[in-house]
Amino acid sequence: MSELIDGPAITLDDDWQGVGTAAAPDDAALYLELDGWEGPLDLLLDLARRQKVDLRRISILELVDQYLTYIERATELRLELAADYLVMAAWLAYLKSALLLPREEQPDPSPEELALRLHLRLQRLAVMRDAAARLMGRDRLGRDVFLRGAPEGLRVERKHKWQCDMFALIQAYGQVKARTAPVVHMVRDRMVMTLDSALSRVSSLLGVNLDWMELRDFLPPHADPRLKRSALASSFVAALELARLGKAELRQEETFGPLLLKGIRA
Amino acid sequence: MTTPPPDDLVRAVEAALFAAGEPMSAEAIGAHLGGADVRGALLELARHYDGRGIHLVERGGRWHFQTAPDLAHLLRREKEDVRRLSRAATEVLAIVAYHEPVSRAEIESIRGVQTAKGTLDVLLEAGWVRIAGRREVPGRPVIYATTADFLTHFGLESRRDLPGIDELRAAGLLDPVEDALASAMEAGDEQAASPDEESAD
Amino acid sequence: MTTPPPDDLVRAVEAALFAAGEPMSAEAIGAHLGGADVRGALLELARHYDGRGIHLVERGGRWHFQTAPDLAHLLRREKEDVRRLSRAATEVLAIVAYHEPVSRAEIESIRGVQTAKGTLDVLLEAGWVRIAGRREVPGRPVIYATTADFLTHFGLESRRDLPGIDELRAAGLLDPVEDALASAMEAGDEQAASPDEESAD
Repeated sequence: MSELIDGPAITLDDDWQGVGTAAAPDDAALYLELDGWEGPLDLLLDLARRQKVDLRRISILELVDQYLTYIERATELRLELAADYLVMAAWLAYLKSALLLPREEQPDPSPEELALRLHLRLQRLAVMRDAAARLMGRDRLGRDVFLRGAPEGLRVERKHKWQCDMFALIQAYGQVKARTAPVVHMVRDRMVMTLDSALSRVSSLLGVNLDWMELRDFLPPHADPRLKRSALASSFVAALELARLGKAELRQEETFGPLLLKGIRA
Repeated sequence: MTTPPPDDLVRAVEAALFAAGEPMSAEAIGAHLGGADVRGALLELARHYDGRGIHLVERGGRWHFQTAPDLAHLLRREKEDVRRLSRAATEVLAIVAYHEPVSRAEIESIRGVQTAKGTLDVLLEAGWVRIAGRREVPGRPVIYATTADFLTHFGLESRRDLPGIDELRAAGLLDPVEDALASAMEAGDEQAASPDEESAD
Repeated sequence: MTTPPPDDLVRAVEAALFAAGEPMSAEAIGAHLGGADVRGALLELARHYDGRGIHLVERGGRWHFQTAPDLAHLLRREKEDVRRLSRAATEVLAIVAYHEPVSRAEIESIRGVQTAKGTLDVLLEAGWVRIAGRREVPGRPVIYATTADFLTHFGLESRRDLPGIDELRAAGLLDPVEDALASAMEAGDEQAASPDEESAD
């Protein structure tokens, strides 16, 4: 057993941890070692590296033997082995027997292919393990190289520049007030033309015109539209009044047509 | 344009001060570097950095690197994007201006609409409204008032310059017909209260 | 021993990177300085700092100042703030870096063991590994890749600087076992048919 477990179980990088190899009693040592490997492939790689040859030239048969011996010893010591170690052992035993068979009796896939596959997997794990060690050995920030201890910090202060003008402000306030003011019905002071003023306006205009005139021509030409509506109504009533008094004639060619009127000279 | 490479002590002092979390005295640097006398190195470094974007300065006997003062404006940059205040925010601002100091509940009662939290935040961020304390009534609500920036922005000498209600009416700004139309047009503007809301400009 | 004073853009870039709390891309620096093209300034600065106690370095397209690696022994602190990684995490990190993007199943097939849940989490939390999407194969497994912070931490300008990556790739040692097996079988029955990289110690 000693030739199997003495020496470092794994070439440990400083940053690797997890293998409990401290001075432990013999029986427990093997167990702890197994515990330190991350599965059968890891153990195989370690055994392969102990062949002290280039990983390309390792003997798979020798490797299989070593692994099987190892597992056997563990079983003799009645150490609990994780199932995948035993599965690997069974597979390797099969591989070994296939490799020893005469060529013509070899099953498919060929044991050479199986051995090659194992070999390739070990290689890939090995190069990644080395890569990890090289990566960890680089000049690492915070360990070998340092950033500035107290950077002032670069700040972009995003600021919204809000825009609003006086008109928008007071308009908004006006609208709030108007919207929320108690509803009071108020008759507004409106621009109107009273009947009296319409009467005097229409009669004076009739006095200076001899021809038929349309009622709309009597309206003040530049008045506010609301005043115009009021003036139209008042002037219409005034025209009716003047006709009733026999001071004017009214004519309308069609329904809703222009209303014409002409003064009657006394 | 290459300088002769600095000697190792200068390099070590340079790196030590760079990595230090706080200004260091010459003694502390020296102790850190195994008891060296670093005064000469500090002076050489200060000379080297003179005129560069970084300066090595001594303050109260302790040394540290700092960025050149004339570049300060480049390092703390403000990025402004101009946004038009949403209608809701404008209303709230107007209410604060006319009624200050005023609580949020009072603003809501004047507006007749619930006011999103974001609306007041926008005004606080704009710097036009400030928290003016709390009203000493149950619940001690926060009360808001306008700021000097508000007056400046709107070109007002004082709040008394705001047009009165009569003037607003005379200007037709209290016309309920237009208001009804306007609020119908801008219904949904309430969401525009959040500062993220894009408002056209 | 005085250098001609650097121009204003160089000074500004120097100060900005010096003040920055984290590595910055040339674009980010340029944007911060009002849209300037800072590539030339960065190269000039890197040249200027070459040989000094502080270096300006590019890592994964981002630039930062750091202390010169040869001064590590002087600056190493009692309390390292570098994360100590378990051996499993170290291996997983290397596999992600050399094979990215890579799924968890692919990592496990290289390592020959199941990867404990915490192992990838530690790397994700350190900000060295990120989820790079999903592989469009049945099951759509999540795939992992390294980050710019990974390059920064390990002093790599880009993934091409990963130690030995070119040789490993040329030797087919980054190809899946199935591919390597197929080409080895084609090349002949010899067991050592693949052009292997030195890997035993």
